[in-house]
Amino acid sequence: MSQTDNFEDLRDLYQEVILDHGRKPRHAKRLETFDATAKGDNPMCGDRVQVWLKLDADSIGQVGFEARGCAISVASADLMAETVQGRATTDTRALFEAFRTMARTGACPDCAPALADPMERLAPLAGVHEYPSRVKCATLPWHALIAALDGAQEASSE
Amino acid sequence: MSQTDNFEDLRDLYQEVILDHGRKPRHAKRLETFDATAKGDNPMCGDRVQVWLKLDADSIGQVGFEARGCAISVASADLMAETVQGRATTDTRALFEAFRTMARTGACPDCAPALADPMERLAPLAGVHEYPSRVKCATLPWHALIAALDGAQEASSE
Amino acid sequence: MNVMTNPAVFDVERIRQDFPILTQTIRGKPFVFLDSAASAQKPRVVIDAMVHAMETQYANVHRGLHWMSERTTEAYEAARDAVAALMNANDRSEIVFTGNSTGAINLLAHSYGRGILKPGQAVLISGMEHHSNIVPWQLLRDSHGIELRVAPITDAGELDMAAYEALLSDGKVGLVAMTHMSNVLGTVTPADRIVRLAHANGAKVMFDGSQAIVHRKVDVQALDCDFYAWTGHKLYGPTGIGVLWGKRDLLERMPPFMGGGDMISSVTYEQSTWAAVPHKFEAGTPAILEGIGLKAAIDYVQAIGYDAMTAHEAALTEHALSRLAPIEGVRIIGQAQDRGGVISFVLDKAHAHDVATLLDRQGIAVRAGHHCAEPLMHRFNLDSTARASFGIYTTLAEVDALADGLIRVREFFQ
Amino acid sequence: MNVMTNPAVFDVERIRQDFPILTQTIRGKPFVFLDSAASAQKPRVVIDAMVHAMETQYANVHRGLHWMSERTTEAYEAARDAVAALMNANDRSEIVFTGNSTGAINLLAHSYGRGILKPGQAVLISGMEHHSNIVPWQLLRDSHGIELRVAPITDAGELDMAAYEALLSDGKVGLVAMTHMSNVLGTVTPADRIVRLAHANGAKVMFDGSQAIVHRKVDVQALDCDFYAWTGHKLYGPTGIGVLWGKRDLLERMPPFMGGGDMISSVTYEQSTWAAVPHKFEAGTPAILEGIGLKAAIDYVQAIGYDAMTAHEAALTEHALSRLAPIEGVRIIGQAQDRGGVISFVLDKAHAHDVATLLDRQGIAVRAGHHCAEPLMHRFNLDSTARASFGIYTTLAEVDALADGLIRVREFFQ
Ligand SMILES: Cc1ncc(COP(=O)(O)O)c(C=O)c1O
Ligand SMILES: Cc1ncc(COP(=O)(O)O)c(C=O)c1O
Repeated sequence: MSQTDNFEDLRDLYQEVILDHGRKPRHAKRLETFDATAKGDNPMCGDRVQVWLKLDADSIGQVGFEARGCAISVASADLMAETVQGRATTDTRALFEAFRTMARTGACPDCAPALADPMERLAPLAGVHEYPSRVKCATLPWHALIAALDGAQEASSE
Repeated sequence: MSQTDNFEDLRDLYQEVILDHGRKPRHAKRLETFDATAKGDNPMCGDRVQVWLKLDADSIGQVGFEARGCAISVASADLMAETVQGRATTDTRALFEAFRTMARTGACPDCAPALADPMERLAPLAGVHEYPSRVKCATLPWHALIAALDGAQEASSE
Repeated sequence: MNVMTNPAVFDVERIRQDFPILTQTIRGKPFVFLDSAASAQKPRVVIDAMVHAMETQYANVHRGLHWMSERTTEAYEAARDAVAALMNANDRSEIVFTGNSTGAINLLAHSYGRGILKPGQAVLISGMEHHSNIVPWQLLRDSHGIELRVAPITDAGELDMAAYEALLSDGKVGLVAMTHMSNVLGTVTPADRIVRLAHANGAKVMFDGSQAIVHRKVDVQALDCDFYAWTGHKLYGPTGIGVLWGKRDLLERMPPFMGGGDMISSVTYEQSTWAAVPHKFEAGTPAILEGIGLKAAIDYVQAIGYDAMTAHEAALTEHALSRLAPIEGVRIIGQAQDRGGVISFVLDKAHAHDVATLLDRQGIAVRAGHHCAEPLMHRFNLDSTARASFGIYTTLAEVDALADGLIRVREFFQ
Repeated sequence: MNVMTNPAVFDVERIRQDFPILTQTIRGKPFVFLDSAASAQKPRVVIDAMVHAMETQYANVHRGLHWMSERTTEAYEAARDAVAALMNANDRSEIVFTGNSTGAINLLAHSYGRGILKPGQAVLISGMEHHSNIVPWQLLRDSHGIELRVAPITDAGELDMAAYEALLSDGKVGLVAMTHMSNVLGTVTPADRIVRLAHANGAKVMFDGSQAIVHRKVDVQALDCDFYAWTGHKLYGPTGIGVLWGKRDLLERMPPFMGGGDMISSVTYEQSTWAAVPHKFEAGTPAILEGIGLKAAIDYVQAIGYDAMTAHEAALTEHALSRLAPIEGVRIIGQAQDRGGVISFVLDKAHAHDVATLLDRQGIAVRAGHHCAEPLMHRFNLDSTARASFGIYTTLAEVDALADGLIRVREFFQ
């Protein structure tokens, strides 16, 4: 990108990956058939997301979502979908905890080595920790995902 | 008084006159027959006073009072009774205004010369102006007096 | 609105020196604070007044007979005089101190709403209220059987006066509770006509002046309204203190809101009687230090003068509108004829939160969200806007920084 | 109570240096401040924390997306953590900020009283309450059909436990609202037994801890009470901020008190939904600067430690009782076994107001009046008392100055 230098300051949170997934999310679609779904709502900022899941025996088969909100929440939802698809459902909660730690603190030094790979994919969102009020934009889709896995209709707000 | 030096600091408000009238008020009695009476009440500090008047044609004949309260309010009631007895009723309101000015500011430079004499009698209370929350102790009996002259039952609080 | 600030009377660089915080840097950039409508910064004199009290003259007020208490009472009650003079109240006893605007409006909703209004009567608000002037009336509606009416606004963000008049015409409206200036659109409402129509239809009027009093001289006697609410922290004063002004006879007829120390005349278990206004409405130890700080803020504002402040903000607003409107993809929400220094906008390619974060990254503080005015957002089919708002310390260069920053954000999201 | 303060851990002269105001002179005499129970003086760290915020880090909180707002939110919310730790609350969301104790008790009377208690149930207070813990319940009684019961106190100024238990026994009492320490008598009430008996009879318990928390370590989980109210300005913090702690499940069941910004989840004209606790109860811009100041006060108090503070005050109180009691004509009101550093007294030859004024003339600040506890005054057939109260900065020499001053007053009135 020719503009990289010009926008260096803006990129510490909004890396190219995030802009790209925010603009053109790959998984932003309602699934016609699904095994679980849940909504997440952040009334304070108006962000809203719904997540649909198809589940295989022990793993997440497919993820789709609809999000209304900022680039961070849309990109986070899309990266989440990309990352958890095909993963063991039992893993997902640990991954969420690791992601939340990273979103809040910028890193997850104590994370299980097994999570290193998916965390690497989610790493572009680490910059959000410098903007505390934006952390929940990034975690909102995850709350909806976990709620869906739990069989709840709606994510309870943090 | 041999103690004068010892208590010099305490005397700038509590002059001997005030201690004396506070301890042994001359007019502290309910009048059996009277033409007017009114109460004054200072709920904030619990002071309470009732004033009885006998009126002559144009002047105040006799004043009696019952007071429950501090030395300042009792002494002020007694000095008031002493001062207004025999004075023209029309004068009394102006005297009250002058007294109130003195109680608030320590002096009444613009007072009518005709009031010089009674104001001299009331002068021992001038020190109260340095203690703003005590000013109403000194003025309470006057409020009751004016209320009685106005035919009211009770002085409205300041 | 073509008044350029006269630098002889209004030297913004000198004013900026009165606000220590403005020299801060944010994320390595100079601090451009365009969020005064949420809460204003504090001048040195306010800080000093509070420090002076805490260091040299502090005790609880009112019932103390000792020197410190008397001096503190004087300093605190001087705030009431300053507020009365600021608003041109008829009588200092018409000034009731609360915790903020929200506290003032809730006091009114409780004491006037439950004490004077009757079930079946209506309260009329507008379509551009802050939640603080919506929710108290909803609570009243739900507990007391009051109807809640909403006067619509036009696409330009102005009160629809024909609809307003029509809503008053059945005579059921007991109280009009309306903003004097929108915290989202910047719209200043036509207070005179609002009052005239309300009174002609038997309704009292309260203005939510939280924003207006920061930008315009408020004269409650000239306005002839019945109540006026505002909040200290937006007028360069401390947090923790707000004001409800009310006409004395109305305040006297209203029952108290909260019970406790300082608001009573006498207490027995069977029955208590209330202190005279305003104390009847001021339960417990008041916000003493905050009153002292607020007085310093009012003195500061009065020394500058509303004429100069209003002219300065008009110049800023005009400049901002002229710089922001041409930026590709920017849409300004609210086009009222009469407006103050608050500008909401959206960008086509970026969510308001992203805009705010990316401006913040450049040192520019704007607010983004629903600005505690969700129904107003819905009126414009929005969830959120970004909002820039100006204070006496805002410069034209800061407005330019906003415009330039916004252009960068737009390019970044291209 | 025979604990002499250990100067190694508690050096009152060093503590005094933290309070700039204590070097003042009053009417030409050194300032002897014995009115801390009305409001305490502020240490340097509290002043500095508020100044630091206003000078370098201030904006409105919660909904701001910019750096200043985020930093201010962190600083303000850190106050909630500090309060939660101070009281050993189970959860920071159990800490509701109000304007003062009075605001906290009114919140409870409104939200618990009107929202949870049912007409026909009773609220039980004691015979030694501050007006702030009487009047809100009277207002509730008169509007909501709640019975108000008063547990009598003994001549020594202690709660009559047998009578208290009897008043609970019909099971109608839904809430006990009782002082944890009397602001007049100094009596510390037997909180454990109060709670045990109340719970055994189906009543919840709120303590008015306005005085207690200044003098004793309060652990709400150990006490097992349901609500606890107190006020920042008595704990060396700023005015304008108070605290209601409540058990989370109870707070969650209670409807809101005031409506407005910050306390909602979503707003439409038809219906609004509420934010989670504690925000549901915090309408409008909070007392941001005051929260920051209160945190500094709590940190200060925690650094000194309650053990040292309690021991210091016990030593002062013991010394004061031993010096005042023998003075001819002095009568001390309140002889509780368990008491804190507040002493009320009357003099035979002089009215309490004259006593206060004549002590003030000697530089000694005591309070005189009904101390917002008229029914308690009547219980002892009094209209007013003089009251000396102690803080962490009070010295034994100041207690001696009080005794000597009082001897002079008594001689003067001989
Ligand atoms: C026992 C008690 N309760 C309540 C209060 C009221 O506190 P505030 O005036 O800060 O609301 C006080 C102090 O005035 C008090 O001593
Ligand atoms: C128009 C308007 N009304 C009410 C309020 C509420 O003020 P506060 O939060 O100080 O109570 C605000 C500011 O937040 C406002 O802008």
